[in-house]
Amino acid sequence: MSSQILLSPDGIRTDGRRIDEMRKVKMEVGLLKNCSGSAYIEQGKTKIIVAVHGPREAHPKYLALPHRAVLRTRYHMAPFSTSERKSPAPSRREIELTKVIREALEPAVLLEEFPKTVIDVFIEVLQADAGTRSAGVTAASLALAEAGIPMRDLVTAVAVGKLEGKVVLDLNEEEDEHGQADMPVAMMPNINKITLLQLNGRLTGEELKEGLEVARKGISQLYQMQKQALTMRYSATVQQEEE
Amino acid sequence: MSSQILLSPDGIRTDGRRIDEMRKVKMEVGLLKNCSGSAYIEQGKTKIIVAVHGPREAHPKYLALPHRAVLRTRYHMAPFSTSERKSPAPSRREIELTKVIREALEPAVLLEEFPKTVIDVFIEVLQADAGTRSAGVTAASLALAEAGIPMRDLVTAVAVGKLEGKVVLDLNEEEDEHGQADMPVAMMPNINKITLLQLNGRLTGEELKEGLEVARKGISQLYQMQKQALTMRYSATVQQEEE
Amino acid sequence: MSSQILLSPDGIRTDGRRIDEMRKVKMEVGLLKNCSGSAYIEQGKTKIIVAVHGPREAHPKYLALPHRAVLRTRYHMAPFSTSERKSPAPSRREIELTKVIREALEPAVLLEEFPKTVIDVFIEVLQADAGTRSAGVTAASLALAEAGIPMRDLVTAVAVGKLEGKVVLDLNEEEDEHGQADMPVAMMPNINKITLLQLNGRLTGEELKEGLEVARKGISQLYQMQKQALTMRYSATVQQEEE
Amino acid sequence: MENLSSIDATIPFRQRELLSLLSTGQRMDGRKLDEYRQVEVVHSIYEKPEGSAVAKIGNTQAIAGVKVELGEPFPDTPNDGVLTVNLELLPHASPSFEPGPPDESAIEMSRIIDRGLRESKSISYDKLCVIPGQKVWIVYVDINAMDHDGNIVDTAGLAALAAVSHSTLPETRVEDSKVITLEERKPVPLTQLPVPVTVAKIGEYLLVDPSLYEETLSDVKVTMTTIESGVVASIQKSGSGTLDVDEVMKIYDLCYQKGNELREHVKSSRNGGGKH
Amino acid sequence: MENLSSIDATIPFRQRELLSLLSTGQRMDGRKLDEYRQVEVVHSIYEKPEGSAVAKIGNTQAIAGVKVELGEPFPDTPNDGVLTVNLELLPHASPSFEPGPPDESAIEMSRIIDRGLRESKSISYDKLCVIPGQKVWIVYVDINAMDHDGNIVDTAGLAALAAVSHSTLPETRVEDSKVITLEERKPVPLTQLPVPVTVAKIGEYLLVDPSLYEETLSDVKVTMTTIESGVVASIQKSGSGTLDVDEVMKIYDLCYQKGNELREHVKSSRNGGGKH
Amino acid sequence: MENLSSIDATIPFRQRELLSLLSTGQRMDGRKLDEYRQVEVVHSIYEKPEGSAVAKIGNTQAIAGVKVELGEPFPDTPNDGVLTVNLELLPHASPSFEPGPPDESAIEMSRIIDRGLRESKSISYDKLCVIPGQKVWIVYVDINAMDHDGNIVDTAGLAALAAVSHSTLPETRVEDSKVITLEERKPVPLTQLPVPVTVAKIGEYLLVDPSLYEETLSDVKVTMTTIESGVVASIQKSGSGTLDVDEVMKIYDLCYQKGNELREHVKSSRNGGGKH
Repeated sequence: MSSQILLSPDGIRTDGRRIDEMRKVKMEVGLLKNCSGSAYIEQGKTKIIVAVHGPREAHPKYLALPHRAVLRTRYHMAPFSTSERKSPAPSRREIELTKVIREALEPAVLLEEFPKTVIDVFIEVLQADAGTRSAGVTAASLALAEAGIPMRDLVTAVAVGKLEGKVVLDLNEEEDEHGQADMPVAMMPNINKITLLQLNGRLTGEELKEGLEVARKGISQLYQMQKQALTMRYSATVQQEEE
Repeated sequence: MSSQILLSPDGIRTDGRRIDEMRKVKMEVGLLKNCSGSAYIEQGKTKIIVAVHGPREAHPKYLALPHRAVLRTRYHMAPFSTSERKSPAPSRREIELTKVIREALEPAVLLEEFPKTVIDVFIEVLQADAGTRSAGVTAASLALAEAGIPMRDLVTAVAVGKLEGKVVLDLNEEEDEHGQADMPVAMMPNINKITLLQLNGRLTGEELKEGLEVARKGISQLYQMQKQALTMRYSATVQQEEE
Repeated sequence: MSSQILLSPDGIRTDGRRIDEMRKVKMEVGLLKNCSGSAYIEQGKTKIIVAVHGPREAHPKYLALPHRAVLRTRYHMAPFSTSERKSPAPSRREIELTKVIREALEPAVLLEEFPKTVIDVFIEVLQADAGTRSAGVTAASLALAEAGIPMRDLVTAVAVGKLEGKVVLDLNEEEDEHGQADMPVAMMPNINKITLLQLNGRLTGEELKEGLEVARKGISQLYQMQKQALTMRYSATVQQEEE
Repeated sequence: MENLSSIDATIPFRQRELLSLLSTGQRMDGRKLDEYRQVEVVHSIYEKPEGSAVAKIGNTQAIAGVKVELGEPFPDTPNDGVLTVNLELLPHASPSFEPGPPDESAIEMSRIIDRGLRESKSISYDKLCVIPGQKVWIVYVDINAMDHDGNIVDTAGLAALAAVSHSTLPETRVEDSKVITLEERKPVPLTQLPVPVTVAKIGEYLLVDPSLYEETLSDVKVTMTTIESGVVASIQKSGSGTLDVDEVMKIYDLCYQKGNELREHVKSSRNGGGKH
Repeated sequence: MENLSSIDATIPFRQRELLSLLSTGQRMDGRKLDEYRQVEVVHSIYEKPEGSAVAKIGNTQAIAGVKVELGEPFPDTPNDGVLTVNLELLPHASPSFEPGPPDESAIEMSRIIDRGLRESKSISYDKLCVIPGQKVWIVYVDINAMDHDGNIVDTAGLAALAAVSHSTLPETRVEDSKVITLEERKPVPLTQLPVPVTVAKIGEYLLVDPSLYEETLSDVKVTMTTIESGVVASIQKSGSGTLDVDEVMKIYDLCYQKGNELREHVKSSRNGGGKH
Repeated sequence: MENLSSIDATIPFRQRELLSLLSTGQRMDGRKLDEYRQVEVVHSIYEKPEGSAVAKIGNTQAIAGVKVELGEPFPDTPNDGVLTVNLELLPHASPSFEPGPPDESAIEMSRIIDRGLRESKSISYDKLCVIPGQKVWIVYVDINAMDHDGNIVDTAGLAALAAVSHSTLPETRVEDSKVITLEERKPVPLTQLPVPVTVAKIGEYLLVDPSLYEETLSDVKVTMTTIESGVVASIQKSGSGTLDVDEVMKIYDLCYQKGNELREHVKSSRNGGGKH
């Protein structure tokens, strides 16, 4: 199984990338018309669409909090997104990621500005090829921004991994399955705060430190793309209004 | 499978009926004692019992509407009603028919006379031999009538089908399984309004028109029987009170 | 299957006990720290832990009754408690026993002293070796007592069975599986009132009467042990406070 | 139901009224304490199931259908067929029944009826075996409570017993480890008639076959399933009242005596004209 | 949704306003009564599924993915493959959609699309058989409604059809009763293009492709799935309004005519660059 | 829980009070910041499961039982046994725990413990294979959180590890493709001792083994599972607070150091006298 070589001696990965090279990323803001905000991300073959509804009245009402908004999330995989068809019912993994992603976004959102309301963030994985939770977080903060919800900073995420003993950036599915570690990291890039951190695999203390550093660099790149995507959306809106 | 002949060259079906001949039908109103109204129907081997509870207070209360009653239905098959034992949990088919039947009855019931209440119509298929949704509708409107709920008209239903290219009335199970189409139709017979219409199968435009006409004739016959069943129930009540 | 001999001609059972001899019993009150009261019982290899929460506010509120407390119970088996792993979802058997145990405890608890509240009794079977419902009841009344909830009397329970035509006390699992009857009985021992009675198996009228008598004797022994366990818990508390 | 009745302020009054009547040996509907309402059993009312029956006790009504399927035996009883009893409290039966999965009460009643059939050893499970350890008949007894005026258990138990006692199974032949189902049929092997009888206690009075009204005013019921020989195969105390030993023995006597009456109703039940 | 709209006091007013517009042959968005919004279909948008497509009708959008698995046939059709259609109303699509298992409406819409594909006999189920009675292809068509501005059924139906029509299956070889999956692929055997067309009735007016706004003001919709020959394979009346026979026939004419337009959109759909 | 704590008006006050104490290097219960409460582990407390243990950390308690069954491997790992970890938050443990299926928190904690065991490669899954591709041992680790005074994850993780490390499996022989289970037993093949250690952050302070009181006042916790070599096999940040890189590395140091202490507790755990 894991006997295949995922990293050549001169540091080239099976898809031709270098160890610190991200997959091709595409972001687009505002595709969906019947929600408060939306964003689409492609990271390699991983494809995700996020919609935000709200801030809106809590329903049922007992969910509401007097002093701040409640942030709700859903991380969900389409049945056709995986190699084997996935049942549409939420798996234990999806339930866990829903929580982890919510806790990655919460520190950034100024929830106290919308007491008694609910903000819903729905993340749908349309094609899964590793890195879905991190790409989901990256897209979710774009959708929140488009919905006009004030944030301390965007939240940006990427996974780092370990192949043949080397720390590498942004695993694809093959690398995730056969590699030695997978560590998704989300940050508020401007203020250098980690909001999501998980690890499956085996890292030494040194590798952990290196992994966080590699993640930070990847997050910087993605953060630039996020800002660009928002600018494009904004100018698109301006353009549209001028027409 | 469908190589068997369901209609002889001289227009006789496997159970001896002509193409426009209904199965033997029996209706009875008021068998159950612990509900607001009830009706029982046998159409061939299809056997169904319907009970109505209400108008009654909505529970939970948020179901209530300020200006009219809420009509709730349940179409359900007994585990022993089918050839293979049916799980008692509602199937997707039962959930769909529950909706379709509710929408077949709603236009007839004067819901605005009972604001803030709920009227429940429970349809239990005791033996299924095709035509259960239409027989269910026919019995349901009888049970509503017995419950004293005012209606614009009764609702009466029958299925038409297609065998060997001919449109026929009131399919039995064998015909339903191996025939070419099954089209249940419900009407308010007095005012000639269709309240339920579905089709599974293949009909040309001409056949569709003919099917609706054949259905209308069957519905007329059933409507007479419904009125008779109500009269018998009414006279039975009178008799009982006189005793 | 049942060809094996469960009772020797001189009245000795496969585990060496006489027909009216209980298994080794151990009771302990107050092991758990984050509940209102708790008790642990071992009866042979059967091991059960019970926790009580309350009286406390009903949640959701519509559960509350104006004139008395609501007693809620849960009988549940740990997945590792049985020979084959048990799914943690409640089985029909567990749902039935939950009701039967609640109705065994209700007559003893002075529910009217705590109107509008809920008292929760959670029974977890850690190892099942027959007699779990009766041991559960015995432990539950200890946990209620430790929670300071006033009772008319403790409730004490034991099962009697039938082996080779003889009525015997306190079946173990082997005897339960291959024996001819299993009759759990709970009583308020001081006032000689039966609060739980079930039978699976085959008893004549005479055997039923004898069984109830044998049960009463077993219950007397267990009742002494219950009082002792409470005394020990009480003195332990006193000791602790003196330290 | 428990909650609702508990807050009904008229209960103490109605209970006193009923007790004073019971002290004269009478019940609200004119019955004596040990008297059943009118019992009616009709078997073979449907064509599709392997057996079916309707039972009525007064205005309480239940319908049972029996289906059989070939399936695998349980690992610990490889030579025995399988019995599965399921009772649905149809929302038809009472304004207080909700549609949805069986609640605690429905599950308890199912299991009372199931245990009565099972523990009495009335069905010869070994005769339901087709290939030992591999293929046995699974007998599904599904009961619909249709109309609820008290004492659903006895009514459902009667319907179940009548349906099973008129059920048939296809004969089978085994060829190359494959089961071939034949045209000929044989009865489901039933050797005895276990019937549940329910007694309600109100004050100190014991009443058989409680009506819905009486159930509301009773705080403990006992159901005992007996067979012809007087053997009791299943007991269930239900409700939060108490009993003493003498009462249990009186209840046993009532259940056996009334059980014999009900067995006659099953034996003499009318054929409804469906497949038998 | 039904409850919410029923208590919206502005509905009668908005309905009158719309009716007066409809009487001039116009709709709020400038369309004629028998005119669809802009339709766009792109197939093969993903690499992992056996087929995929996105369809947009105006601001309504649905995505379909096709997965195939080897599995057992149904006992009554041992030589036929199996089709499974499932529609999820993603909470993305509308503020009124809740996450969770499909509700009544989602199930109805799934089944309308399923019946259209199934009853039109457009898929050659016998060609999905690998070992008769043992192994057949199970074709899962999963549809996500992503954006809801009315007429989800037609949009989802288009996406499903486009996805199926560009799906492929692996060729297989059977050796010693084992199925070996080969590298070569063949198309899912689709012989016709069944498309659902939905007509809403508002007052006495019949409108194709209702927008969300129009759906709110309509009390009955009819979806008919036709194929090229004009045969109608599935009809569903939905909503609590009524129809007369003439209206049904007018709806049929509209559905067939508009179905031909939509079929062209499927045929000319653009390749999204994923696996095809 | 999150909702309840958020509306507790005393939290800011209690938080200030705790922070001022923490600034002196002290905790409410007298511990130092990097000090665990009293730890106790007893293994082999039951006779029926293949392994069992109870772990206590202060007034927090968890019980784990291990059951094994022969079953099928996953298709993508045909030569490996299967591990299944399930944590139930028993309603016994806390007034705030409801009976019912595991909620989000319980699922997260199960999966943290599961990943610690799995990703550390501590179990030799290949040694759980009986017939490659057909029969492997499935190891069920079921954990009951019984008493909750904070830090359930570490307590449950200790119980699970102690139970697994004292579990045994029957030896097997394969005859004619059938598995025969023998009398002799062998240990579940465990090569390392992965233990989760949880650190809570309150203000800028990092506390190991948070009590329930401390958990309420903390907005972020990190659990890291390490093995003897210092390799970290699983990390989970939990809660809506944030961390910086330096904090993560400090937490790593704490987790490894404290992990070594906890491993000693597992190694020196007392035998409870049940089957071992």
